[in-house]
Amino acid sequence: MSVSFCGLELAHPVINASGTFDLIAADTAFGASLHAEFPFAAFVSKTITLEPREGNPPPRLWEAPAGLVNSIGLPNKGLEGYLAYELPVLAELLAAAHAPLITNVMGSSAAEIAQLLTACETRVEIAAVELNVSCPNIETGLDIGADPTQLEAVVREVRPHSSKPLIVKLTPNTADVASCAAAAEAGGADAVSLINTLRAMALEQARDRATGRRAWLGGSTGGLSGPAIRAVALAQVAAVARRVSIPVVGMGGVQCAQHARDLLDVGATLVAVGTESFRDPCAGRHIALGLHS
Amino acid sequence: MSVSFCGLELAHPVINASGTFDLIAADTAFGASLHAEFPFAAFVSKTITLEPREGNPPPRLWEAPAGLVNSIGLPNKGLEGYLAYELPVLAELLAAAHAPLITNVMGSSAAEIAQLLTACETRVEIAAVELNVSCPNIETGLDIGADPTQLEAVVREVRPHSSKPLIVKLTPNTADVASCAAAAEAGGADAVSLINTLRAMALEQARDRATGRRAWLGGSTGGLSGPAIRAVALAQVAAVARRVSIPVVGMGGVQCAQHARDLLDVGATLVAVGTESFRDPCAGRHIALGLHS
Amino acid sequence: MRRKLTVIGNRKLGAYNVLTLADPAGPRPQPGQFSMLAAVADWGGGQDERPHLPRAFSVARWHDGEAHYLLEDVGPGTHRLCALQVGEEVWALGPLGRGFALPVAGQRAILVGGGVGIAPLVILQDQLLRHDDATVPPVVLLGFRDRARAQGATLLQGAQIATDDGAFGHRGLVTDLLARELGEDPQAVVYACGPAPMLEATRAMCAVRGVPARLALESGMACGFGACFGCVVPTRDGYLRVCIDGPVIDAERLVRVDAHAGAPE
Amino acid sequence: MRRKLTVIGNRKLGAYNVLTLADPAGPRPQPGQFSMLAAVADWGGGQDERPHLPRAFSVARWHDGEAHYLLEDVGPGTHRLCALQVGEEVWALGPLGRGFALPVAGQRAILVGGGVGIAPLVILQDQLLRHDDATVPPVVLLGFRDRARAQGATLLQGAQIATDDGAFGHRGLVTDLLARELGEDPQAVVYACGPAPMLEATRAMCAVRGVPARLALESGMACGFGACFGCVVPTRDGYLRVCIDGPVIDAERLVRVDAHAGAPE
Ligand SMILES: Cc1cc2nc3c(=O)[nH]c(=O)nc-3n(C[C@H](O)[C@H](O)[C@H](O)COP(=O)(O)OP(=O)(O)OC[C@H]3O[C@@H](n4cnc5c(N)ncnc54)[C@H](O)[C@@H]3O)c2cc1C
Ligand SMILES: Cc1cc2nc3c(=O)[nH]c(=O)nc-3n(C[C@H](O)[C@H](O)[C@H](O)COP(=O)(O)OP(=O)(O)OC[C@H]3O[C@@H](n4cnc5c(N)ncnc54)[C@H](O)[C@@H]3O)c2cc1C
Ligand SMILES: Cc1cc2nc3c(=O)[nH]c(=O)nc-3n(C[C@H](O)[C@H](O)[C@H](O)COP(=O)(O)O)c2cc1C
Ligand SMILES: Cc1cc2nc3c(=O)[nH]c(=O)nc-3n(C[C@H](O)[C@H](O)[C@H](O)COP(=O)(O)O)c2cc1C
Ligand code: FES
Ligand code: FES
Repeated sequence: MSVSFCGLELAHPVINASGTFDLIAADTAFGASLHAEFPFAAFVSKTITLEPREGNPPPRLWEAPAGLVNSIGLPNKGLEGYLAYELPVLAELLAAAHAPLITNVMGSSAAEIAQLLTACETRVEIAAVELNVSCPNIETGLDIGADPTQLEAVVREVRPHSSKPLIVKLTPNTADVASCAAAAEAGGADAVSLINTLRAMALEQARDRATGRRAWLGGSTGGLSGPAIRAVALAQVAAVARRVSIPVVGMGGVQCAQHARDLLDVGATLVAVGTESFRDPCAGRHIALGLHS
Repeated sequence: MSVSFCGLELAHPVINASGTFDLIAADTAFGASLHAEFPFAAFVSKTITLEPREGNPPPRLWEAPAGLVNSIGLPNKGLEGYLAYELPVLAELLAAAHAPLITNVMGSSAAEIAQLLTACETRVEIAAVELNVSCPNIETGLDIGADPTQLEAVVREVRPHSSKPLIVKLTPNTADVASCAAAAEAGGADAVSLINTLRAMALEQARDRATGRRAWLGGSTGGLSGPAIRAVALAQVAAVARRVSIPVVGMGGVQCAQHARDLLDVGATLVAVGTESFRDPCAGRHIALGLHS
Repeated sequence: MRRKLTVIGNRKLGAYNVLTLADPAGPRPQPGQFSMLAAVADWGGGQDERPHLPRAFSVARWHDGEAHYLLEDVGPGTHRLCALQVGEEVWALGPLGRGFALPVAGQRAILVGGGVGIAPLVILQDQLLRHDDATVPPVVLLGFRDRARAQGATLLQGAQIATDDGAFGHRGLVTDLLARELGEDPQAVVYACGPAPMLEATRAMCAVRGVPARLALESGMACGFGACFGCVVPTRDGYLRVCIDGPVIDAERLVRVDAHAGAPE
Repeated sequence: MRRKLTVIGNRKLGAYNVLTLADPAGPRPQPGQFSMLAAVADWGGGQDERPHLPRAFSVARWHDGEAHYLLEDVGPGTHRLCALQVGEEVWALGPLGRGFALPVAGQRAILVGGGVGIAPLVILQDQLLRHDDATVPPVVLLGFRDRARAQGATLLQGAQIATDDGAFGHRGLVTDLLARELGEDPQAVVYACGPAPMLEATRAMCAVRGVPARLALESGMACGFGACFGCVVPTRDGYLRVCIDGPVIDAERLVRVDAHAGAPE
C-alpha cells in the first residue's frame, strides 16, 4: 500500500484536500484520538498567501444536492504568520504521524508566487509545495490556471525558486484541463492535483422588497465540492493522467475506497479527501484501510 | 405569467431542454393525457445534424449522486430525415398545444451550420433555431463554444443565413462562460441558453483481468445533468445575464418552481427543464403552475 | 401520467419481494408492459446518493385495480422499494412499452424465464389461461440460481424448474429444458425474459429451429417513455429504444442479445 | 471521533422533539458544548437531495451515558432527526466547542433562552443545581413564539416565561424580563442562547449595565471541528469559528451579534 510520490515515501495513497482539514484545530478538538487513527499519509496546508487574509463575510456555506458550495475566501495568517506560528506546530503534530507536510500557496503574480516559494525553500519542515492556481471564490478575473499559455509561463518563471517537489493544483473551471496540466508539466511542475471546486452560487431564500434576492454567500459566488462533482472529477483526472507523465493527485467527491480506487484506476498516484472529512474526520483513514483490503 | 421571448409570445416561461423530451414518443406513450396537461410553453427539438447519427453504443446512462451522466451521442435522423418525417408530426402535435417549435441544430463548422440554418429558414413550422455549440459527449477536440473568439466568428458567419430568432446554446465546460455569451451576442445571436451538461465519466464496476477497468459508458465520457449541477448552473446563468443584454434561457437541475424562480431572479427570461422530465413527464407543467402562484 | 399509488402489500418470496400497489384508476396493462416506479419518500440518499431516477419493473400481475411487481434487491433503487411498508406511497408511470403478442389459436406457447425475469411471464400465463381459445396450455420453463430464488416459481402454474446448483429441479440451465421442449414441438412460439446469456441462448436455439421467439428485454433506463434515448439495444435495423420499441421484441430482429439487454443476474 | 449511537428515545415536546441517544463511551459534555449529528440511514434524499452534512446540536442533558438533544424541525436535517425511531442509529461527533464558564461562588446566574435555544441552558441549570457552592439559585428566563414552543420550558425548573402572542406567561420579549432582573441585581452574570435578535438585545442590555454575558452562538456548520472555516462570526478581533472558538463567547468580544449567529427563529 505504501507509495512513493515525488520522492516522498508515503504509507498509503490518501491525503487531505487543501483547506478541508485544520490539523491544529482538530488536535484541539480530538487530541490523542486523532493521532491514534491519523487519517492522512501526508498533510496539505490550507492555501497560504503573502499577506494575511480575513476571508469572506458569512454566510460561507451552502449545502447543495449531494454537495457543498463554499465561499470561505482563503483566510490565512499570511506567509509570515504561517511560518512563524503555524508551521512549527504543524511540524510537531506531523512528526508524530510520520506524515510529511505539503504547503499550499497562492499568489496573484509570478513575482508573488516566487516570493512564497523562496520563503518555503528555507524551511525543512516543508516537504513539498502545492501551488493553487485555481481558486474560484476570489473576485473573478480569470484564474492563472485557466489558460495554458499563461499557466506555463508562470510555472516556468517560478520553478527555479523551489528545489522542493512542486505540485500545481489545476482549476477545473476551464475548457481543456488536460492542456492546462500539460502546460504545468512543460513549465516544470513535478506533479499536478485536481479537481478544485466548480464555480457555483446560491440565492438567499427570502425576497427583500428593496434589494430583491441577494446571493446567499457573503462572497457572492463559491465553489461546489462533494459527491455532486465526483463524475466530473473522474473525467478530468482521467483526461489529465492520459496527457501528462508526471504524477497526478486526484480528488473530488471521494467518500469511500471505491471512489478512491476509481481515481487510481484512471491514473492518479494519490487521492485527496476533502468534503467527506467534514462528515467524518477519519474518512481518510477508512478509505486508506479500504484500499488496503 | 405569459412572456415574450425573441418575438415569440409564450404562455409561461418554462420550456424543455433539448434532447430530454421526445414529443413523438411521448405522444405514443401517453396520448391524450399528454396534451391535456402539456408541460412546455415552447418545444425544443433534440439536436439535429446534417447527416444521420446512430448515437453512441450502450450503456448510455450512469446515475450519479443527485444527477445523471449521459453519453447518448446525439442520435438523429439527420437534417433531411428530420424535415421530411419529424417536423410535420411535431408541428401538428404542437399546433394543438399552441407551443412554438424551436429546432436545435449542431454542425462542426460554420459552413455546416449555415446549411442547417438555410434549410430551417424555408420551414414556417420552425419558430426559432437553437445552435448547440456545446456538446461534450462527442469525441473531443475543443467545442466551438469553448473559445470566445472562435465562437464569435462562427456566429457572425452563420447569422445571415437565418432570419429566425437564433439562440446560441453555450457550453459550460469553459473558463469564462460570460465572455462566450458576450461573443455570441457580438456575433449576432438573439439569445443564449445554458447550461449544457458538465463533462463527466464513470467506470464499470467489475475489473477485467485483461482490460483492467473500462469506462462504463459506451461513449467513454458523458455529460452530467440534474440537481448535482444546479448551483453551477445558477452561477453561470447569473454571470451571463449580468454580461449580455439579449435574453437568456436558464437550465440545469431545475426540479421545482423555486429552482426556476432562482434562475429567473438572476436574469433568465425562460427556464428549461431536462432531467427532471425523466422523473416526471409533467414536471414542466407543475413548475409553470408553481411559478404562477 | 405519473400516479401516486399506495402500497397495499410487500411480502418476501424467497429471494424476491412481491410489491402490491392499489391502482384503481390505472389502465389494464398488457403482458410484457412495465412501469417506472419510485418511492415518494426517501428516493435518494442511498448508496452513492442514489437512487435519483425511477426504476423500470414489469407488471407481474394485475386484477381489479391491484398491480403486482416482483422485485429483486440488486441496488439502491430496488433496495428502497423492497423496504416499502404498507401505506407508503409510490410514484408510478405506466403501463409503458410494447407487450407480448399472444399466440394464434392452437399455437403452443413456451414461457422461458430466468431469475426475476419471470415477472412478465406470470401475467402472460394469467392471460393465456383466461383466454378462451387457449386450447393448448402453455409450457412454463423457469431457471434460477438457487433455491431461494426458485421460490419465485410459485407464482406460475405447472412450471418445470432448473437451478444452477441443482438445489431444485433440473441441475443446469433452463435452456436445457427449452431444447427438449422445442424438440418435441417445433411449431411452438417462445416467450422469454431473463438474463442476457439466457435470452441469447434462447434466441440462437429458436433461430436454428425457425421457431418464433418474443424476448422481453431490459436495459438501464432514465425515463421509460422514449425521452432520453438511453435504453437502446443494437438490432438489425440499428439501435432501438427498449422502453418504447420494446421491451418485447421479436428475436429475429436481433443479431444477438446485447450483454446489457437482460434482467439482473 | 465519530461514534455510532443508538436512539433510545425521541418524544414530542410541544413543537420540539427530545432525542435521547445511548452514549456509554462518550465523554461527559460541558454545558454549552454541542455534537454533530447525522442519521446513519437515509441521510440525504430529502428536500433538494439534502441533508448531506451532519448538523450541530447542543447537548441539552447528559446523565449516566445518555445524551439528550432538543430538536426543532426547521429543514431536511432536523426533519430526518425528528423522525428517528427508537433503535435507529445516529452518527455523533462530540462533545465539541467551548462551553459556558460557570459563575464564581456567590454570583447569581441569569439564564436567558429563546426558542430551541433553551437547549444548552437545560444542562447548564442541571449543573448549577448539582454544584455544591451554588448558594444562589439561577434565574431562568425563557421566551417562545407560541404555546406549543413554550412546552420546552418544562425542561427547566422555575422558569419565567414570555411568549410573543401572550399565550403563556408575559406577553412580549424575554428581554423585557431580563431588563427587570438586571435592574434588581447588576452583579449577576448572564448566560444566553437563542435567536440573533434576542442575543443582540441581551448583549446590548448587559453592555450598558456592565454585566458580563456569555452567549452561546449558532452558525451554519459543515464540520464542527474547525476544518472548514465556514462557521465564522465577526468579532472585535476578526472572524472567529463558532465551532472551536465558541459556541460560547463573551459578549464583550462582539460589536454586535451577527444576524446569522443565532438559533432558528
Ligand atoms: C423493462 C424492464 C423491466 C424490468 N422488470 C423488472 C422486474 O420485474 N423486477 C426486477 O426486480 N427488476 C426489473 N427490471 C430491472 C430493474 O429495473 C433494475 O434491476 C433496477 O433498475 C436496478 O436499480 P437499483 O438501483 O436497484 O440497482 P443499480 O445500482 O441500478 O444496479 C443495477 C445494474 O445497473 C448497473 N449500474 C450500477 N450502478 C449504476 C449507476 N450508478 N448508473 C447506472 N447503472 C448502474 C449495473 O449493471 C447493475 O448491475 C426491469 C428493467 C427493465 C428495463
Ligand atoms: C452550536 C450549535 C448548536 C445548535 N443547537 C441546536 C439545538 O440544540 N437544537 C436545534 O434544534 N438546533 C440547534 N442548532 C441549529 C441546527 O444546527 C440547525 O437548525 C440545523 O442545522 C438545521 O438543519 P436543517 O437541514 O434542518 O435546516 P436547513 O435547511 O439547514 O435550514 C436551517 C437554516 O439554514 C439556512 N439554509 C437553508 N437552506 C440552506 C442550504 N441549502 N445551505 C445552507 N444553509 C441553508 C437558512 O437560514 C435556514 O433557516 C444548533 C446550531 C449550532 C451551530
Ligand atoms: C471548505 C473548503 C475549503 C477549501 N479551501 C481550499 C484551499 O484553501 N485551497 C485549495 O487549493 N483548495 C481548497 N478547497 C478545495 C478542495 O481542496 C478540493 O479541491 C475540493 O473540495 C474537491 O474535493 P472534495 O469534493 O473531496 O471536497 C476547499 C474546499 C472546501 C470544501
Ligand atoms: C439524456 C440527455 C440528452 C441530451 N441531449 C441534448 C441534445 O441533444 N442537445 C442539447 O443541446 N442538449 C442536450 N442535453 C442537455 C440538456 O439540454 C440540458 O442542457 C442539461 O441536461 C441540463 O439541464 P438538466 O439538468 O435540467 O437536465 C441532453 C441532456 C440529457 C440528460
Ligand atoms: S428509457 Fe429513456 S428513452 Fe428509453
Ligand atoms: S463548522 Fe467547520 S470550521 Fe466551524
